[in-house]
Amino acid sequence: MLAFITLLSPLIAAAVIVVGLLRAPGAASKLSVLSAIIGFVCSLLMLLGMGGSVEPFVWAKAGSFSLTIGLLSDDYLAQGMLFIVTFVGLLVHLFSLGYMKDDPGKARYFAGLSLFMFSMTGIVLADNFAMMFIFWELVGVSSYLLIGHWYKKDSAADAANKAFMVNRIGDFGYLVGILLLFAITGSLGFEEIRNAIETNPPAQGMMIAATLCIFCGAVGKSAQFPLHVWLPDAMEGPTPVSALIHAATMVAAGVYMMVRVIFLVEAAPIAGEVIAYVGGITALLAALMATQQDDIKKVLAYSTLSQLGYMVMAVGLVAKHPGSEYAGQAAFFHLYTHAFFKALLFLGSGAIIYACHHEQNIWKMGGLFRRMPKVSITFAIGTAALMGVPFVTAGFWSKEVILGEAYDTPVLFWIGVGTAALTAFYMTRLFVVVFFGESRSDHASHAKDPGPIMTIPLLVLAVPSVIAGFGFVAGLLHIHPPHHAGDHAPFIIGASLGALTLGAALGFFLYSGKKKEPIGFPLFRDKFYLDEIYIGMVRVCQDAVAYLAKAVDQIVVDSLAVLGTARITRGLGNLFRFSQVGNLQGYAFLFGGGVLVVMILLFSFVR
Amino acid sequence: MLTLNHFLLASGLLFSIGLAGVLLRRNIIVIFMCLEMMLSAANLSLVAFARFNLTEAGMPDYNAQVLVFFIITVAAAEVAVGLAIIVALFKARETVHVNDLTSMKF
Amino acid sequence: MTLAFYIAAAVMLLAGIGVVVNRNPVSAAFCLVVSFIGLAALFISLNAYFIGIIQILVYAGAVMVLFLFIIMLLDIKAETKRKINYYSAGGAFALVALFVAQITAVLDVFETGKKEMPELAGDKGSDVAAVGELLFTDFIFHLQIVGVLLLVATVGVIVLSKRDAPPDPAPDQ
Amino acid sequence: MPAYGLEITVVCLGLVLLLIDAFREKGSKTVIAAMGAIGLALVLVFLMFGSAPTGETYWGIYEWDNWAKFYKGLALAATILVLLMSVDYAAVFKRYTNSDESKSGLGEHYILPVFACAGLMWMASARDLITIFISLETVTITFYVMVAFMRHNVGSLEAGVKYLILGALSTGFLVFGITWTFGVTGAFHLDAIGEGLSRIEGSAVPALFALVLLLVGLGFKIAAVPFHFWVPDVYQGAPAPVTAFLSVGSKAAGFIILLRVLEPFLQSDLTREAALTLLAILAAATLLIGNLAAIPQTNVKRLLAYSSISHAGFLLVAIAAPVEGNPDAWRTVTFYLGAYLAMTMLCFSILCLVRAHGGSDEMIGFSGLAERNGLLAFGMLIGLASLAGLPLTAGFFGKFFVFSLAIQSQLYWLLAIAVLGAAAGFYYYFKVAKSMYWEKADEAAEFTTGQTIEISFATRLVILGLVVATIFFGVAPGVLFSWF
Amino acid sequence: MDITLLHFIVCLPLVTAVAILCGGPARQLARGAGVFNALLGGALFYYFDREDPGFQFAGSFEVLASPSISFAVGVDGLGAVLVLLSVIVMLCAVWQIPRKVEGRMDLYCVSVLLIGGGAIGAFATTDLFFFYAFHELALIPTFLMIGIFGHGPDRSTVAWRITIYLGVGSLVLLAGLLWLVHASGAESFDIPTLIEAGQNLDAEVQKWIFLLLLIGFGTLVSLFPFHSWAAPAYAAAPTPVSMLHAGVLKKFGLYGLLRLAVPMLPEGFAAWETLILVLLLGNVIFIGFVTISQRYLDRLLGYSSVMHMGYAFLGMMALNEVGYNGVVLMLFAHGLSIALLFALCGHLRERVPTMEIRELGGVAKAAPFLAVVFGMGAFASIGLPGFANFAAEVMIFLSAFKGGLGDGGGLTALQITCIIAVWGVVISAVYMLRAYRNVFQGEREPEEGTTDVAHESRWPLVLLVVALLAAGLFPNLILNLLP
Repeated sequence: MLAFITLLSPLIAAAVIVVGLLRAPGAASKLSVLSAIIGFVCSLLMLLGMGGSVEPFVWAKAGSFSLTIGLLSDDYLAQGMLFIVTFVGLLVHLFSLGYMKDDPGKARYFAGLSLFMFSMTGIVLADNFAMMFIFWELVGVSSYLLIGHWYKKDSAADAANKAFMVNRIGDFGYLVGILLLFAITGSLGFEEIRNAIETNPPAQGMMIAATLCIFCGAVGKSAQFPLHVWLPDAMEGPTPVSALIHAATMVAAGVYMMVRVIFLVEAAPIAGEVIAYVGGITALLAALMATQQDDIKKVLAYSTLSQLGYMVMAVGLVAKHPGSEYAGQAAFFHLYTHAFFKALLFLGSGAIIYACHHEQNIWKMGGLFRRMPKVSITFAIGTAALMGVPFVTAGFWSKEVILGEAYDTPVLFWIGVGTAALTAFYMTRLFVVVFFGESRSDHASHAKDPGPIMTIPLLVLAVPSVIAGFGFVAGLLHIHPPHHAGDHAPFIIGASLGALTLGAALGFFLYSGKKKEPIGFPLFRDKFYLDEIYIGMVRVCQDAVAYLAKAVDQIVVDSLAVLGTARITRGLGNLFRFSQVGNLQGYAFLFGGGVLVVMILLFSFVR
Repeated sequence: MLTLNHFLLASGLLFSIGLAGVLLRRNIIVIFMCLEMMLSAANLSLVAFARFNLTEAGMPDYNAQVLVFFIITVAAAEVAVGLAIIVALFKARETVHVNDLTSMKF
Repeated sequence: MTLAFYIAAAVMLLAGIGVVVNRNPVSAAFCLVVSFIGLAALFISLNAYFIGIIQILVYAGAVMVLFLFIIMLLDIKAETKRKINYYSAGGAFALVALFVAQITAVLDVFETGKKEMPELAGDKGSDVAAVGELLFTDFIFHLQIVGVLLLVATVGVIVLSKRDAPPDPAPDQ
Repeated sequence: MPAYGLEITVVCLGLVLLLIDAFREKGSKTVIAAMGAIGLALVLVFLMFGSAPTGETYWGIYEWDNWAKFYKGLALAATILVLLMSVDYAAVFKRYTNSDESKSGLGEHYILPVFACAGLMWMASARDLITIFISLETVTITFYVMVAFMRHNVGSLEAGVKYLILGALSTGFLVFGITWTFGVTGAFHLDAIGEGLSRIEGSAVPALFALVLLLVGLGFKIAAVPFHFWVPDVYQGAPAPVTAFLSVGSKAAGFIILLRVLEPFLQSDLTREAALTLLAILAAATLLIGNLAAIPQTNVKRLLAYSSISHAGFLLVAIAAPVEGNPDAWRTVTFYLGAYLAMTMLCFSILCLVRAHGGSDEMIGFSGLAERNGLLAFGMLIGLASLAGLPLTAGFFGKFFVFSLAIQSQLYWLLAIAVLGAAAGFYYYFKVAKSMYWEKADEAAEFTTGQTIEISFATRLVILGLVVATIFFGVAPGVLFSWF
Repeated sequence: MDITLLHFIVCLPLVTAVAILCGGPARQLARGAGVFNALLGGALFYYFDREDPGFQFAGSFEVLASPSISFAVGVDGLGAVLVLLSVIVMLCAVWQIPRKVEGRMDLYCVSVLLIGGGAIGAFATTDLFFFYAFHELALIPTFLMIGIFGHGPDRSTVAWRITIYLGVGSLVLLAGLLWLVHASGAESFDIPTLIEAGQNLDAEVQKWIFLLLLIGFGTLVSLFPFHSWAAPAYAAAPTPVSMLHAGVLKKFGLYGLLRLAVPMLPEGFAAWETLILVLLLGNVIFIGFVTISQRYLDRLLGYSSVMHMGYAFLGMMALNEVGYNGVVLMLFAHGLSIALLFALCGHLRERVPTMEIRELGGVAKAAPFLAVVFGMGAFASIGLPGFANFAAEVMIFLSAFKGGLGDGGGLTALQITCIIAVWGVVISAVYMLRAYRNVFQGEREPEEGTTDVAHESRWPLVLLVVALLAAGLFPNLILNLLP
């Protein structure tokens, strides 16, 4: 019952706003926040074991087959994730009240936010692939709506489109994967599939294909290489949205989904390896790209990518440790800690951007530490967590677990460590440039801390950013990070410490007191030219093919087949018509000829 | 000795000559005459058939001759009407040549 | 008997060819008369005296006179001036030749055609009576239809030959 | 009442009208048309509801069965409609003869169809080749006169001459065919011919030779390829009501005779297969040429001529596709012709009206008809739809049964050609619809006056009646079937 | 003969058309008929007995004894869904009739009513003859409507093409249907009788009949490569015609296949499976790419409707319950969504100077309602959850995999086709969102004086959206009707 309330309250809010409150932004925002509060309370209660079970709802029925909406209200993983989602969601709602105060599309914005909460809750609670796919698509929609909130800006409209398209490509794979699993096991429910695979292991090849296809969904949604390109562009949306959707929750949905079906990775180790490498590559590339970005949100976006890479890597590495009781928990642990500190960082950046009158270029900020102490301190906590400052930040613990998982695979391990160093480097760069030194623009020099409606969420988020990594806190959410590191723990800690120190020191010394970018590295700044490459690919593989198809359609189908037939018919018609010579004698001749032909024909039938 | 085929061949040849006339001549009146020839050729066959295939009474089937009588009558009427049309045409167009009658075609 | 047939048939066919090849319509008409006389002879050789007589009376007499009358009335000589189109003439000849070939082929397999002329059982000259009787008994109905036909033809000829003011100068085709 | 009474009545009607025409010099000739139409209508009523003549035949040559009855009805209905049409067409008619009514021959113009009607009715009952020949010639000679009737119109005269010469040519072949049939079977009566055929031993060629020659004569009447050459020119040149009469009356009578004549040949094992194959080939050729050659036409009358050829093709398909022990070919052909009467007459009546109101037969003359007179355009549209064979019109059921027959006798290739032909039909019929509805009258000023067409109440009634009939038989074909 | 609700639904548009021809007030009558019919349709939906798999609201009137042809009506679940779709779309379509037209208003209204009434009749009748005949009823009105009231310079070509194409297609279909009737030996055109009599037809016969039906019905549904009539015609036709044609009438082909070919010609399906799979990929992928390269919004919508028909074929190929339900839902959903999009396209056309996507932009600023509803239509069309299209697509995809893997653990041809066809989901997102982005969003300023949809014209659009959402959120509303 609680699960149903959690699921439906944001939907109702969104529906009511769309139907009746578009002209009343105040009421709309309040309704939306109310629904977020209800959701949070319900998830809290569920976490306390008051969820109970919910009868599945038959959504679509076809004879004996049916698609159902079933809610996993007594599943630990779902409860934990639900808490994260509703918690961050609530804070983002509150923050938005301030951030979007004067926006003309405020009601629309909150409707979108509520729709997103509904969809995300649906993903979390889904007990089968069909339902998850429904909500999977819905988060895509709400993400599209929210990124494109300022649709009058070309860049925002384009970014929304790009996000949607790229996600659709991932969804293509995801849907194919679901279909393959359906064919293999004959069902769509997670439990049923798991049982079917365990009792009757299918052919490995088909299993690998299915798992990788399912993973495609995660690649799209969690913005893994090579489908990562949409996430940085998605920063065109309002910053709270970036915090909620493009940092804490939606992009983590891919990881959540993979953890939910981690048994697939276990059943197909080769697929697991691929997944792990995809994660690793994403982590490293994103970190490299982050080092040269000037937009505060872009830096954070690339860091998100990088951290998601860690999580995906952890998912893939599950295959290396078969039979583990807590398979996938490493990834989920990082997801969980990351949600807090990344939301914190985004909201912090939102506050900064708000204070600087929507200025996002870090080189036009500077010296904000003195002017915005609350924001600065919370931002510092977030940065520390992201960099993995040992023992006192949540990020440290979760990253350490992942590195421990990767220890057996040296390549991935060193990628992880390298990424950690890069993370420390670019976060230091960001922090130094934004908060220290002199203010480099008018807006920056007049910035000040925003009101409590925006600072309180920051403060609230700062707490779990510190403590969430501790085992007992994680245990509240039923998270049990595995410890594969064992004896190697000191080595791992040492490596990550070294990376942290190296990166932070380099960042500090390079950027301290600089007024503009001291080093130019176009390859990283221009994101390995991947956008350009993709645009080229789209031109060739899609637009050119489309043009070709149109040409074929017009020339072959239309002109040759259809018009050709018409012409032939008409030509024959003219031919016959010109036998009508108009001359009487001609007719007589043809008549006589006709008689002869008929006669000869008829006699030829006689045997 | 004379057989039925002699008559039929004569009739067929007359028919063909008539047909040839229709196909060759350009003067509508002459064409019309050739058509009369074709009808007469048919008459010859008819009478010949009747004469060679006697009825049970041992006499020709006079029905055939009645038909010939009718054919001649009809042909006469046809000639009258046809010539009237040809005269009207001549009045309007000053020609009885088939090649001049091609205002409608295709 | 046979000789008479060949002579009559030859007259008929040669005169028929004369109709086709004579470029002067008047000569053609005369040829047709001759041809019909040959034909009448054949009728008579087939014991169809009545038909033979009306062939001469109606056809060679009345109908052909009508033809000549019209030819004279219209004073047609146009055809003599025109050239012969040898292609179409060739085509026509080929067609007719093929037609003749067909007829001969049919006659070739026509068994009945191979039989000789049987003797008549009754009076050879009774055909006028027989035809007349049939016409007014069994075929009285047909005779009436033919009457209608002649009436229609008469009406038609009268209407078509009506005389009136010069026609509309701009005839619509 | 004796069986032949109906025809005699019609002939008497014609004679009376002739007398009235002759003795009534002054005044409008419309009276004659009206009297003719009323008289024929009375005959039609009598035919439908009057007591049937007793006894099967009259001297064995006069058939009185349901088919004969129906075809007589068709002839009467067609003639009545032609007379009504002729009244509307009188203006055009007078332009090409004489502006004075009595000198124009308008009276005769109204009377000749009555005699033709008598001939058509005889044809419907003819059971032997002599009757067939005579009644056919009665009709043909009447038509020679009627086609050439507009004696100052070169087109009409040219059409008359072409019809005359080719008609006489076909008569020659027909007579030759009758001769050979007599020679091969020793009989003129169709039943006796059947017996005669069954007695033949040896080659089938002479019998087939006779059949071919008969088919030439009858194929000419029904406008089957390759004996169709006269059709477009004559249809185009003849006065429109006469064209309609040719298209409906002459063709329907041709078909009943074709059906009757073919019956012994199709029942005889000797000739059956060859004849059917030949008919199928003729049907295919007729369909192809009729439909395809119609596509580029720009003159509505000529278009309808080609359409008439194409319909002959469909009808031939039905004849060429016999189903054992089943009178379906007869039923189908008869139904088709009944439907054909309604739709063709509809089209031609409207054509007459358009022509008479300053238009022309050219398609462009129909431009903007929808604005000039909505009823005419709508009626034409229905007529064309029916000719094209769109469902819920009578024409569809015709094609429907034809296709069914083709399938039942497994003549799939012929079916394919029929489908192709029907498809081409959509194009050329809709072309007229396009002129009427899409185009504007003022863009075709050369061909139309562009003014609104006023039509009389009677005409309106006739057109509405034909529209209703076309649709009614398309929805409830059973009614038409119940009449034969 | 029992008079049932269905008789009224079938006859009302036709009777209204006659009334208009007799001089009644055209626009008002048409609207009245639309509203009334929708109410009757609602009653049908309400009173339809969901437990009864047979034909309901049945009544027949014989018009010909041999072969037996009757004016028989009756709907089972399939028919009910499509009748429902028809009345909804027709209601919205008659509301799109403009106040003033260049030409004769009565002609306009009669044509719309005939097209809609024909579609309803075709779905409601249980007699094969009327099934065919009602569909053909639309042919002439469409021809006239495009020719007289259509848009664009090439409308005459387009009108010809759709007319001839559909004419030819339906003739082929007629041949196939007649053959089917003959082969079944039923001597009756009553569809239930026919299906009963025509079980276990000879495989070879099935094969050829199926081919004819496939070409015939396929042409009507714009199955590749018989599609080239569709998009240009929809683009050129007046709005109500596009709505009815693309939304309702086009479904006739699939309806026919579901009604006749699925129960009677299973071996026909088997014989031509590869062909159909290739053709439907032609629809989904090839036409998908063609759609991407369209430059005009109306054509794009037209091609998108062609493309989506491929999915319906895909659902049919599985020959199982899931596929059947999916296809029916697809027909319903696609009908509503494409009608909505064409209605919006019509509104847009009145407001902007061109339909060329590149030349437009920023319309949402001036016409937010239009933009929002268009967005919903676009979302529905690309199959996003919440709209009925999504449920249909998912069910169709699942149907192909319902039977498990093929022999030897590999994929069957159908499954491979299905996987390729899933890519169509991406394609449709590409062209739809690209178009939406260019037309409605962005910085370009719309033409001076561009207005939003007038208030009184909004509710038909809302109705369509609501219907789409209702069927999307609760597909069982529709699926329950099916046995």
